[in-house]
Amino acid sequence: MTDLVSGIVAKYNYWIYVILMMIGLYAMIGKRNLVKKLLGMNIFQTAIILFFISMGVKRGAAIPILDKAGTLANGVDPVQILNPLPHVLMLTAIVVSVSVTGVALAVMIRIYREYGTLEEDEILEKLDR
Amino acid sequence: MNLIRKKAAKRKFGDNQIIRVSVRIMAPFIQLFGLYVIAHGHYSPGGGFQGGVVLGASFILLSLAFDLEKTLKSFSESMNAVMANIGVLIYTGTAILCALVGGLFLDYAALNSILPIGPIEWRSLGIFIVEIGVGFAVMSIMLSLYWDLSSGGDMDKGL
Amino acid sequence: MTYTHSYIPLAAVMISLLGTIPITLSKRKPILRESWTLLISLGKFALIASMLPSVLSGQGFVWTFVDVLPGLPIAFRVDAMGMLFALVASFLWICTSFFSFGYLSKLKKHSKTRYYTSFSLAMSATIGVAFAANLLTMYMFYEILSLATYPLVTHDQDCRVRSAGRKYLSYIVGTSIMFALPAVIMTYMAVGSLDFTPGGILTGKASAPMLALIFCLFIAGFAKASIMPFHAWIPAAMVAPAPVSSFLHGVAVVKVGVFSILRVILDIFGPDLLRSLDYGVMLAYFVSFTILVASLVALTQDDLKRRLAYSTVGQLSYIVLGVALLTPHSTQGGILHIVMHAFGKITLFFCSGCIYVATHKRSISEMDGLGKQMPLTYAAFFIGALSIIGLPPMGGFISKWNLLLGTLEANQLPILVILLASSLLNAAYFLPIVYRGFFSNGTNEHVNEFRDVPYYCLVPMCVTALVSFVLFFYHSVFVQLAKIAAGS
Amino acid sequence: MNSYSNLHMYVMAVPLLSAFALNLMGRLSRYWVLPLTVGPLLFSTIGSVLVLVRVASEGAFSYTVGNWKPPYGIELLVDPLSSMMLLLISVIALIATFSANAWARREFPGREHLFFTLYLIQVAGMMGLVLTADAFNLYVLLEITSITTYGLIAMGKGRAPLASFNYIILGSIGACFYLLGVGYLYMITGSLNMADIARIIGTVNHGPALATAFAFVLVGLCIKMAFFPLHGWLPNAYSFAPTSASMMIAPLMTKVTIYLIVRVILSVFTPEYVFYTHQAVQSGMVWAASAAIICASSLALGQRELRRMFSYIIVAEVGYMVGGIWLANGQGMTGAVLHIVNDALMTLCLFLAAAAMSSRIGSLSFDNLNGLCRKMPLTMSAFVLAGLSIIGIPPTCGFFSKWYLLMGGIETGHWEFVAALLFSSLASVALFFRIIEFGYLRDMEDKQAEILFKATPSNEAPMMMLAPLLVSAASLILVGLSSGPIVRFVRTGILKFL
Repeated sequence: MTDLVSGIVAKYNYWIYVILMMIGLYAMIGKRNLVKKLLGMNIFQTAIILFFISMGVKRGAAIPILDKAGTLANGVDPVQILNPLPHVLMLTAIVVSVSVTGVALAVMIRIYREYGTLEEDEILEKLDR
Repeated sequence: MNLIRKKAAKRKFGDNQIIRVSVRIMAPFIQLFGLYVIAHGHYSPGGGFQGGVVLGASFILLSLAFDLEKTLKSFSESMNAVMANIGVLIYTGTAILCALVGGLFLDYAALNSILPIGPIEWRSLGIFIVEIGVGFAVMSIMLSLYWDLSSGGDMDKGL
Repeated sequence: MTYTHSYIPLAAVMISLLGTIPITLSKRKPILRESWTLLISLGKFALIASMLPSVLSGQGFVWTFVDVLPGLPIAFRVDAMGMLFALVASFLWICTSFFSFGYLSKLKKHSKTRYYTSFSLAMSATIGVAFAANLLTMYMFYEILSLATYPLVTHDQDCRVRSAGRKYLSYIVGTSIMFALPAVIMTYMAVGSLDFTPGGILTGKASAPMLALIFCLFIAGFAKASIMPFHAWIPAAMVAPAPVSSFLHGVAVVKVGVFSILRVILDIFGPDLLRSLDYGVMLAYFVSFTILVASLVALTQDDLKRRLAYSTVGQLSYIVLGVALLTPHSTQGGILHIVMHAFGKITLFFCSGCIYVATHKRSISEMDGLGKQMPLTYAAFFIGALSIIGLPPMGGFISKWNLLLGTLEANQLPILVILLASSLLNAAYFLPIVYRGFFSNGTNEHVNEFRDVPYYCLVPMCVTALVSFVLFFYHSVFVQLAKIAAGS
Repeated sequence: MNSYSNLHMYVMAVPLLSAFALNLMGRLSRYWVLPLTVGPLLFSTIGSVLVLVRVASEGAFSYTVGNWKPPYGIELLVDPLSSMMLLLISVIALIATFSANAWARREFPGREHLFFTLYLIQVAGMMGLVLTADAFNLYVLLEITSITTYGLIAMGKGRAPLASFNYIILGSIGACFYLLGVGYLYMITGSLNMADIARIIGTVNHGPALATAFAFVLVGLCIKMAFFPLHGWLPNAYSFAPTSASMMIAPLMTKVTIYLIVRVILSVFTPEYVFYTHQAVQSGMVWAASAAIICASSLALGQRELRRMFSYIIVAEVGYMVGGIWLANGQGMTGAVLHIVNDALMTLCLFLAAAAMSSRIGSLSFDNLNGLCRKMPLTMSAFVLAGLSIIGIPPTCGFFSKWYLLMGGIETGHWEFVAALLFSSLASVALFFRIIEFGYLRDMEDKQAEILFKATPSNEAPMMMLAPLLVSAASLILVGLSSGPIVRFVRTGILKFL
């Protein structure tokens, strides 16, 4: 039992991302409102971003922006530098997610104009008619 | 109750002297900061994307404080689209230019053969040029996203 | 047989394929269109006939295109068996073209351009099968033939035709995709090549169960040979106009099916392998079932074309039976039967066409006494029927004689009995038609053969009937080709 | 360093540049649209032919963007497979452009330049996808192509925005799953370069982390490629998309994703891991593919509208290729890769034919097709040819890939896959001959014919739609007859892995 708890606590970052991801996935699939679906998608993407970021964390380390004089004098200490790559990747992933959200919102506007609602059930009802 | 609601509906949202004045004062500084972020992107935190967002945010703030029509008067939609295209053309163009003058794609050092200021300097300068392009594009796209969504796709009235 | 590279086989196949272009382009000028058809059919026959002397002297031709699959080119090869089939098919195409001119214009049929184009295409595919040098090429033209004949079968475009067309396609294309294609692929995987080689290529390349599977798939896959239970498409396809039925379902399509099976037996499996596995005799018994049942069913048909169709089903199995017995005479007889049956059956179909043109009647029971009004047609019918039954002095006798000799050679007396019984049945379903035509009193007095039937229809009918008769005396070319093909 | 070595980059960048140039110039006059779409794509086509020639003569080569050495820099890989895909994409985009131009003029009058901006970005994105050798770049480019596709589909009328929204949701799930898989790979290997990942995977223990990574990547890409149970978005998206967009999206999007899965298997996870470490997964995928083929073909039989029917055919064809890949032998893989090319061309021909028909008769529901063969013989001939290719009749190209797939199935003893392929062929016979029956054997009502065909001198579609259709139909036979050389070329790229 303690093993389980300590396992959960030690890897809390992953648990958080899994929980967030499941919330997002549930919203995308289970919710009938298109806006909620979109929000679910954003939560889902945020979870993945968190996953990457937490992967790149190193305790006591900072971003690799070097002070020229200091580096020349003392050299580089790898312990104090964290890998910036996951963060940079996530910057790109954020851009992607923003563009997807933008397109989705624009599409949603068109859906709203077409059907006058964003509730999937009502849209389907109108389609049947 | 009804009366208040009607009054509120008549009055445009954000039609407030304090907001207008303060936004008008703040906007140039925000834009300056955006430019700063863009200009420093190639050797310190920041860059075209972040700076572009800040620049875009300043315009969005303007259109929030006033209304879309007014913003569009000073910065028209077609102007915005042209900016976006030019931004993209700047950075893809730089990339292709590198290849055209005999280097690899995005290999700014190759641009040295156009203007010999040294390959290391060109690497720095190349990133800067690209960041400018990115900044333009991101700013315009943020703005047009906002305009498009806030007007419900009609582009004539704002919030 | 030695082979030299030549473009003539390619030209012989392509002439009617490219010929579809001028035919289509001249769709507003019927005379020009029909002249093109005639010109192309004559050209095709000339090209094929030009290769005959050297094939007879043991000199074949090949033409090879690039490998489309590793070790598997699209290639043509003219050997004796292919030559024999191509010669018959291209000659009969000329006759059928004439017949079509008369038949279509007399009955005022629509979409003639589509008709001639499809016909030309089907002819290309037929010659393609005849000259194919490997299974892949043969399969390709086999499929093209199925598709090219679909518009011909469904020419009349009504509801009845639609369902017949569906049946036609599902039998022919369905079986070739379901059975023949896997068989071809398995053969290729076992051997690494699909070239037709006298004596077969599968010997020692696959296990016995595998061979059994491949053999069954091949026999089932070539449903155009209409071995029961894959025969039902022929009666269905009789909704087609008469020239289509005569040529495609008397000669081209069905013979292509049989020809494919012969190729598989002789050049893929090889007589020796089949003999050692006893598949030949098994197949012979299997098809003799078809021979008997088809003849019996033919007896019950009142529609003349359907009766002819069931007769075709039975006769095709003669050919397969002959080759399956794997003796020199039977093989020779089977191959010769391609020729003899073609001339006999096309005559019969032409006759049914002429009767339809004159009277618009299909049922035999309505044709009482018609022989007096249409003596020429009925005489031709009589000759054709005798040839199919296999009585002298008609060509059919030659092949049947060889077949019977073959059964004796193979020591298969039951099959001899079956063949004789089937001949009796043939007589039983053909001769009453002639008898009723001449000796009953009917209601067809107003019909006049020479007034109601165009000469374009009568002449080809008489020509094929005449050839059926003449073949009894002058058949040396075909016998020689069959002998070379049978490898004796 | 010669001018040759950047060629594939120009192939990719020129459509991208001209997309934005078009966006600028198209505002001025719509006469810019045609030259600015055809020109760059023509350039790309010629360029990718040259790249192909180079790969054929000199072998595969890799390219580092910005001269940063891999694994730190971004690497592009030009091998036989990717150069072939490059050519395929540019050729199909070029052929489709003509017809798309004619259609865009009808569907979005005055907004053609916006449409073609997205169109060209998508083409460039797909070219990037097939070239990249970096797992994360693959994600970005996948999203670029997807986002443009969402946009193109949403430009349609009626239900199109709704279909596009569903596609956005499912497509994002797919992309996020892929990204998650890449995250796990990055955790295991600390690298994003495909070759580097493959090298490091070979040296570390295959733990559950690797399996998780593979599962995420696989599911993600399966959603994107519409593999059967995950295909829900495709039929609506493709059948409600604007005609001008569907003729480029439908042939290419799924096929490029299948190329990606081939690439991921060959260059990232290595075939040994994917096929031999978890054998149950391998044969399970073949079973799933067989089920996909059978179900999708049956579903196609139930459709009453032409483009919907095509959509389900695409889903079935995805099953062909996935099954072929997971047969895990040379024949199956060859068949799958060859089928990418063939299926793209067949689908192009089908959708161009649908566009040409639609230009005259409007709705493509089956009742509307009566007597069409008589009115539009050329269009229908091309359509029939595409149908024959889907059925798999030689010498059209569909036969040859089916041949390899069947051979692979027989060789590995996956008879269920063989049966599924044959079933699907038969189903296609029924599908296409049903339409031919409508077209040939029934007559159009006179009233309808008068309305639809009165005003024009010729009954056929305009030349801008007819010519590309005929070219694509001819290419089916040409590619079929030259499949020998194509396979030899492709195999140099795959066989070293198998």
